[in-house]
Amino acid sequence: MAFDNLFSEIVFWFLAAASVGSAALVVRLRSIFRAALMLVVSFLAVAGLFTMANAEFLAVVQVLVYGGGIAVLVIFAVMMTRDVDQGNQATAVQPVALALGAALLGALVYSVAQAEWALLPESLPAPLAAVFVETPARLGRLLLSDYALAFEAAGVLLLAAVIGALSLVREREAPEGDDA
Amino acid sequence: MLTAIAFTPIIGAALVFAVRAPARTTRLIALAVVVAELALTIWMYAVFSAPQGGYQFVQRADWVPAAGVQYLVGVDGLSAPLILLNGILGVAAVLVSWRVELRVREYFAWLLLLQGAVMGVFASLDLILFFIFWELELIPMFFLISVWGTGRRDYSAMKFLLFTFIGSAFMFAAILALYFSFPAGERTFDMTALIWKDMSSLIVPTSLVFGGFLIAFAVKLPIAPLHTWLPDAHTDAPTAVSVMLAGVLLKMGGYGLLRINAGMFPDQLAAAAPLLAALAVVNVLYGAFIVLRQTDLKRLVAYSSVSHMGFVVLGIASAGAGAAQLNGVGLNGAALQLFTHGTITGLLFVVVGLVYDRAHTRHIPDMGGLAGRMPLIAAGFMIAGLASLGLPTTSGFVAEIMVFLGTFPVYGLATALAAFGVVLAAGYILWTAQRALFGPPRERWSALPDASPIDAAAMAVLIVPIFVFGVYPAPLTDVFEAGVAPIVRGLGG
Amino acid sequence: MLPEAAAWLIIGLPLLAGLICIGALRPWRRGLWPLAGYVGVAGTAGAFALSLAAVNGAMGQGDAGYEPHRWFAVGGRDGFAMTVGVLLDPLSAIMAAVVSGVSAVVQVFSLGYMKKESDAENGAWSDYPRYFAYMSLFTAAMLGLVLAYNLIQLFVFWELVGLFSYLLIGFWHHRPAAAAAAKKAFIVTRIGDFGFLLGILYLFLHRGEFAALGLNPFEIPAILEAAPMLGAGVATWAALGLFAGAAGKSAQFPLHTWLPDAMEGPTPVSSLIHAATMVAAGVFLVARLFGLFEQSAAAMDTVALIGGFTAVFAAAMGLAANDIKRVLAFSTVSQLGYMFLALGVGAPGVAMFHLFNHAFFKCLLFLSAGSVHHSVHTFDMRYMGGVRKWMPATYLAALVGGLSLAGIFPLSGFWSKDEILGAAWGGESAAAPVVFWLALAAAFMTAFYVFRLILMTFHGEFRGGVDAVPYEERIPDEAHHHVHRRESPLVMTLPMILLAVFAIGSGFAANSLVALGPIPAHWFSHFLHEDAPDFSIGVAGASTAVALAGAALAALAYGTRTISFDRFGAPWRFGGRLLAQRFYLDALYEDLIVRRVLHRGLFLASDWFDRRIVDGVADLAGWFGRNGGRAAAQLQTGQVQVYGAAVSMGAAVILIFYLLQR
Amino acid sequence: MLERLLIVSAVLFCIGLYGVLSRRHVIAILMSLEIMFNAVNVALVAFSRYAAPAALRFPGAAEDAERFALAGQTLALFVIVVAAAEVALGLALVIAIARRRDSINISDLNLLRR
Amino acid sequence: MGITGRDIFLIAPELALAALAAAVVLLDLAPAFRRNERLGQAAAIGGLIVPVAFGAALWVDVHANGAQYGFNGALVVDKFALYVKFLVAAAAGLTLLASGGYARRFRPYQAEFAGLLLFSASGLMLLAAAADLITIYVALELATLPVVAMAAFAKTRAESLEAGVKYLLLSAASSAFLLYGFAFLYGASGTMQVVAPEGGGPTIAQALAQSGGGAPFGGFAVMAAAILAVAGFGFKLSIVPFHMWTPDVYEGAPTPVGAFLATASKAAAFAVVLRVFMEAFGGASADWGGLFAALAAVTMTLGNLVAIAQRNVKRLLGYSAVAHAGYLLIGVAAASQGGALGASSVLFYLGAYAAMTLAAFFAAMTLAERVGGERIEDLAGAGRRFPFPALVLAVALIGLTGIPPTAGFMGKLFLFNAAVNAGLVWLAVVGAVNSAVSAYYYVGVIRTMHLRDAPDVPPSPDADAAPRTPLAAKTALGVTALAVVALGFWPGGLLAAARAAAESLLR
Repeated sequence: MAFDNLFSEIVFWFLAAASVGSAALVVRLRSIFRAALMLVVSFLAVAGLFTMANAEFLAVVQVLVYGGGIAVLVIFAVMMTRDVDQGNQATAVQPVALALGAALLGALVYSVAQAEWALLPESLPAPLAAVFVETPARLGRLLLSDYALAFEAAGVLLLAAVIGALSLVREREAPEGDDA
Repeated sequence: MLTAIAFTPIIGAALVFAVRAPARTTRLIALAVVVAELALTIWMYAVFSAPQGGYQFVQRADWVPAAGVQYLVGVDGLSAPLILLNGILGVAAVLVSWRVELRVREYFAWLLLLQGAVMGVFASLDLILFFIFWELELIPMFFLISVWGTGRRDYSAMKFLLFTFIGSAFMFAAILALYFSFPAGERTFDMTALIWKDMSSLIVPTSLVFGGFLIAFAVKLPIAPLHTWLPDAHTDAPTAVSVMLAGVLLKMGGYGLLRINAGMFPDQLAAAAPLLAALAVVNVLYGAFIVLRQTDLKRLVAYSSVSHMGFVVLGIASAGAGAAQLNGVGLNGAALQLFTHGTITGLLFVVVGLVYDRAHTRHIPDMGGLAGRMPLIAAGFMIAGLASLGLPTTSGFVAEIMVFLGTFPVYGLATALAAFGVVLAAGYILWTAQRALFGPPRERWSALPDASPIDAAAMAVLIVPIFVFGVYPAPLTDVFEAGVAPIVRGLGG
Repeated sequence: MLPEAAAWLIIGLPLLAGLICIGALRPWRRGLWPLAGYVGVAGTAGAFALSLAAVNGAMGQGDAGYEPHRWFAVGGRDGFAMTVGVLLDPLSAIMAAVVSGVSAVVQVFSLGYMKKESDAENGAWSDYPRYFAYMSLFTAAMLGLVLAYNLIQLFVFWELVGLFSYLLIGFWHHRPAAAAAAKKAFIVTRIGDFGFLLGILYLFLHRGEFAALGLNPFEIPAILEAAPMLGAGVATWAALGLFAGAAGKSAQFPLHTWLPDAMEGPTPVSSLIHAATMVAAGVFLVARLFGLFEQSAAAMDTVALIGGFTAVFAAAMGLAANDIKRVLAFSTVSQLGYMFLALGVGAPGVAMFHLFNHAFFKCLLFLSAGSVHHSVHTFDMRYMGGVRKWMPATYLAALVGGLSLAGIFPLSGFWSKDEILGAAWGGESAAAPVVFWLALAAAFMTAFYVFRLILMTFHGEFRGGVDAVPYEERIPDEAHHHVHRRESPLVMTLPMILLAVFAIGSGFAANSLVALGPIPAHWFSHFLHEDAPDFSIGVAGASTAVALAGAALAALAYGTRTISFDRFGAPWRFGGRLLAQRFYLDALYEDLIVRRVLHRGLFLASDWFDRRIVDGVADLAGWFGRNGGRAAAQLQTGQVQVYGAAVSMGAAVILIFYLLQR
Repeated sequence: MLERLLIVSAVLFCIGLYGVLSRRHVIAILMSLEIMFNAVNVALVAFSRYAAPAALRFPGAAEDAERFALAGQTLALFVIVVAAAEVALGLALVIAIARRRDSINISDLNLLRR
Repeated sequence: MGITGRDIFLIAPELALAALAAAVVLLDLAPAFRRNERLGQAAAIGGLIVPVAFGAALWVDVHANGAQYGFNGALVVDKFALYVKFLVAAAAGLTLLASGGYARRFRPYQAEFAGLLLFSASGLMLLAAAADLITIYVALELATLPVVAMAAFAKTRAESLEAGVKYLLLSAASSAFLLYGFAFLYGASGTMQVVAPEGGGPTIAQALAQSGGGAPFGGFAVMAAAILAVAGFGFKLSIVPFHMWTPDVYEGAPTPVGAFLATASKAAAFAVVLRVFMEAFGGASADWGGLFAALAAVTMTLGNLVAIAQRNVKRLLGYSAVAHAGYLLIGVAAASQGGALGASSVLFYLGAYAAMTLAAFFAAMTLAERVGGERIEDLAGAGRRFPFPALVLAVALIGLTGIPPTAGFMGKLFLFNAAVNAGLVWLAVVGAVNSAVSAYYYVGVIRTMHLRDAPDVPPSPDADAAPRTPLAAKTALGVTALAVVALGFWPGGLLAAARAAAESLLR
């Protein structure tokens, strides 16, 4: 198992570095187009991390929804805006943002380190033995039974969001009235 | 009956507002309402039995049972005269408003609402109800000053509102703290029950609860240095509002001090008495000093109110140590001072208002020689002024001497200093009379008419009690005595 | 003995008369206004008649023994019970008779004197009923004071007396000087009343001692009864407080400044109030409570010394005054000093006797002055002279009054002044010898200024009256009057004649050394249950000699003009100015203390403090409220990231706060 | 492993936050937000896998452990879905703004202030 | 376990509402509805009867049988949830009623506007009844995202779009915080279940009770969770310092959106905060009680102070909403001490506040349309020119100040009551003083309206050409104003309901 461990160590650090590094580039790059590309890289790296944590289904969803759908939407939107290369500049709030990010990071890391987590034993106990093997199926079952309500609600949410987005984007059919 | 007393003006207000009548009719309706109200209060006062004592005409109903709030009204010897006073001043206020031409309906509606709210304050025996009426009075006052006032009326109205409101914030917290200090079954806002409770261990230090009430009442009374809203409010308020403000609104503070601070917290009151005595002296003398610099007639009277309310505080301070043996002479004096000052300063403001109506100035140096032009008004001013300086045979004297007698054995020096305020009062009243009324008649005032019959009636309504109770105060003191006696018993007498 | 209801009527009749005048006659028909005078006179005369009956009834008896009535009470058992009642004993009976009698006479005089008011072009009769109303009400108040059973009752009437004095001094309220003088009178006496009040309060402080005896600490007989038990300490403070009130009302140093100014009122008012009655109230008060004063040697000495000093001090100011009424006013102050002096050396009966006599002759003098003024329309003696030529009756009246005042044998003034000097001579207190010499000095000055007055007014050449007064110095109302060389009408001279009779005879007749027909010897003293004073020929001789010396000096200076004080040069001028400026006391009080120290000092500072600091703090809080809000609103930049930063900062701060907490 | 993932998640979260607070471009901010949601998901997934489900601590409920263990992944799933909807709305807004104004710089969206 | 009919019954109000929302959007396609837009409004409002009726049926059911759980414990239907649902329905219905005229400017999308509002309302209803963190999150987003679109709905106005962007970005950011907090909570406890039926598996509180740590809140993970949740919920509650979007969005968004956000949204948010903190963080109540008390003091004070400086009525109402969030937090802080008083006072105040705020927004909306401006100065003289809406606004503002006899006074009475009962006397004092300060600006508006004279020239030429206020809007004005006064006189009924709801929360 030593090699396995070493390999997974390497893979983990690689994925972690990739996700964090590309995320950092997303928020630093001047070009919004490249930033969007980096975002996709970050998403993919995170999807890798998901796989390492036995969340394969989620990884797939991540790649499909984020890596595919969202990224395409983002890039589409980027195309609509002018000055793509220099568009992603920092605001005057940047130093404050940096300080705040650092402070919050410190506080969070400290909390994480200090907290006493109740960990699962290395060898999974009986009820969970199969869970992380056939995750997608079980997750799907859960979604349609225990979390059916949230599932339905999410559906309504998407419907509402679509209606909202359409109303915002579609041009008026009627002549403009007073908009005071 | 008390419900009728409290709600007659309020319903009257609605009536006045709702009936879209010409100004004259509106005035007459308002007058009818206040006269009916006065009749009700006189009837109540006549039926009230001083020897029987206690709370009478009590009406009790659950209101918000979940929160322990009741609709509980009743009067005792302390509140009955003040209700009478309010009835009297209501009539005077309407009469003196006869010349108001701006938004007449609204004006009288607010005025009547104000009277009703104050009635409610005096009639309530439930702390929350008391507080509700206490706050209810703010809005009419605000509008009356803000719309029908003069000068910096916006500023003054807002100042009045904020001072009172912030003061009552403390009272509100104190009321709640009081309520929750008792075990679940015994919680009540019922003042008649709270008087007999042991206040020694509350959820917050008892002195804080006491202090909460004290702050609210000190703002209202007012006690320096929380008084600065008063001169502004008075100066800029229309006449009738000044009358009501000086006449009954300030009295709410004194009433609260007596009813709650003295009635429910005798030990704290005794402990705070030296402080109160000191504040009283400051009020009396500091107020009088400032009066002597005023050139605005209303501002002058306003500061004189500050000075005179010092006597109320002084009387209450007599609760320190010696009150028990004195059987509450000082407290009685304080209560009496509330009543008498109400009529006297009410009259002063009526007169000042009449002068202003005619001369369109309140600047004293511009006046002079008015006595020759308007002898009735001048006579009214002199009566009010002399009563204000504590001239015997006016009710002002009786109250002041009782305060002095009651407090002197307890706080000799403070009383002596405060008594000097009477000399200062003579100074400012007579000096004002000299400057405003006397001297050679001026050309510019030569066309000014004297008081009309309506104006004279407004003055007479107030002059009568000043003299009646000045010459024969027993009907008043006996009733007050009935109200103060339980407080004195609470103080250990 | 008089029934109690009748005793109340002594107060009630003038009160009723006054109320009729002000309440019924004045507001209604003008035609009724002239009636006011008769109503007033009738009321007062009725009171006088009843007073005489009371004197008659009180003769040989003590207190009439009316029980007091409950007025109002507070605090039950040992709280505060206010009673009212009539205390009719010889002292109050005789005082009531004097007050009502003099008042009746003065009102009759006023029927004539005030007539000019009724003739005035504008306002017509309007002031006439007001005048008689005030006069009647004043009389009622004074009688109430005299007859009061209860100290607070006394205080009530005491204040009312002050009130009507105020109203009468300021009767011509359109004259600034009159309004100012009225105010001054009221306030200065009120300073004294402040002491009175403290005295009452101090007595109340010792209600325990009274309660132990079953007495009410406010009832005068009770106070007198308890006085011996109170001890000197209590008595001193109580007595001094009361004396402060008395000093204010009786214009004793240092509260005397109001009385000369009070001469701005109509002259009959001056004669009634500021000569005969009201100013004597202080004397009466001390006599009334003499039992209390007696308990304290310190209080007695204070009374004597203040009295003695005032007698000299005021007389000195009288030496240089040119206004006839002011001379008389200073004289009054001085004579009141005499009375206090007598009280202070333990002779209340003598003091009352002097009061009794003084009432007549001083009233007479004032009426004479009024009569003169009626003719020459000025009070400034420098513009008079030779008036006796057309006013013989007035001249005689003034002469009688003056001689009596100067203490010339055998006029009434002589007898009482002699008794005072005798009492001081024989007094045993430490102050007695001092005040004897003071009294003697005052007697000299009195004689001087009396003769100066008579000589300047009635003798020599007429110096023009009002017509000679520079226009700007005239009293505004009278600027257009002219001298009428005629005697006053009968309605005015008759009262003067009546008073003159008393001024001549009252001293000798009322307290004569020997029995005079129906009047027993030392009637007055015995009536007041006092021992007859010793008559010392030595003291009498000394006082007469001193008085004659003063008179002679005045005659030399103002009659024959053989000496002129101007020869004394600078010291004389300085002294003259000092006296004319009344020792600069008015300046000290009004300019320095009231105007500078108080009005422009303390009051200004208080007002400033209130506006700037107290109100400033309130406004500052408001300012902070508004601008604090405005400042906080500055964070609301509209930049969404600032808002986000706030959110993050909130989370981070709270988290770090709790992390640091553990 | 849990803490490592949590730290990665925290770093991602704070980077995202930094981006949200410091970027000018509305779309860049939306991207940063997505990084934050990703960070949340990393944490959820980590907890789901490595933290003991509550059911295990309560003997009676042990057979329910699966539901508890997968709750984190479920929530992560919904986060992704909702994020998609949010992005859709955000883009719609961007388009609407781009139609009306020249700039979609967040700094220029400051009509509403004070 | 699949979905049973019982589950459907329990979710019926939300379901009906969502269906209604969809129906409103779809019906708009029908020609009759296209011709007469009132029809759509009428359908939306009338349709509300169905969810309300279901809610009433559920109340009866719950009253008889106690709290009901559905969807395997994802949904809890108790009186607490139902109380909030009624409140949301009432607020949504009144908003629709009042905004019919206003929404006409969104032509031809006014049906979408109403639909979005109803979608959001269904999310809010679900939020109140959500029993686990997942449902809470989804419901929260379901409630939020339609509002984003609604805020930007006046898309011809840059302000409206800006409001939409601000609301979207900040709500997303705070969602991230909230989720991160949820993640930590899940990590610390191993479950997402906030409440559960008897034997329905361990809840967060039960799981946390087993572990215990040395840090505040009973452990670092829980602490981080709680604070991140406060930050996340703080956005919805608009408490300082998470409030800054509030005035901007209230000002920029169409007025009905502000009204809806301030009432329905706030009510549901407070409900969920109460449920999460009282249930999930129940073991650490002392810690979050103190935190909320401090936040309450800061929130009211800042809200009131900044409100003083405002010139725009809607913006002023935004800050007023912040200040009132502070007052409500007093009740939450008091609720930490146990007993039904705290929660019931919050619930009562939510009702009272909804009445007052709706009245204020509706009146401001009507007046703004008539006088042609939203600045406070524009309202000068409105009292004479438009007495009815001006009167309603005055009543509402007096109520918001807390002057008797209005709902606001009673609400504050109960809030401060709860605070004092919980030993937070100082907080009651701060609250009461803040009420006094708030008088400055509330009464200032009234004064401008009633006491100032109208400017001589109408500020906008089309002010008088503005359409007459529709009857529906007048009805909404009247109903809300009446409620403000009626609750001041007879608070008993609502208070009893609030108390029952609060007790069901505690069980």
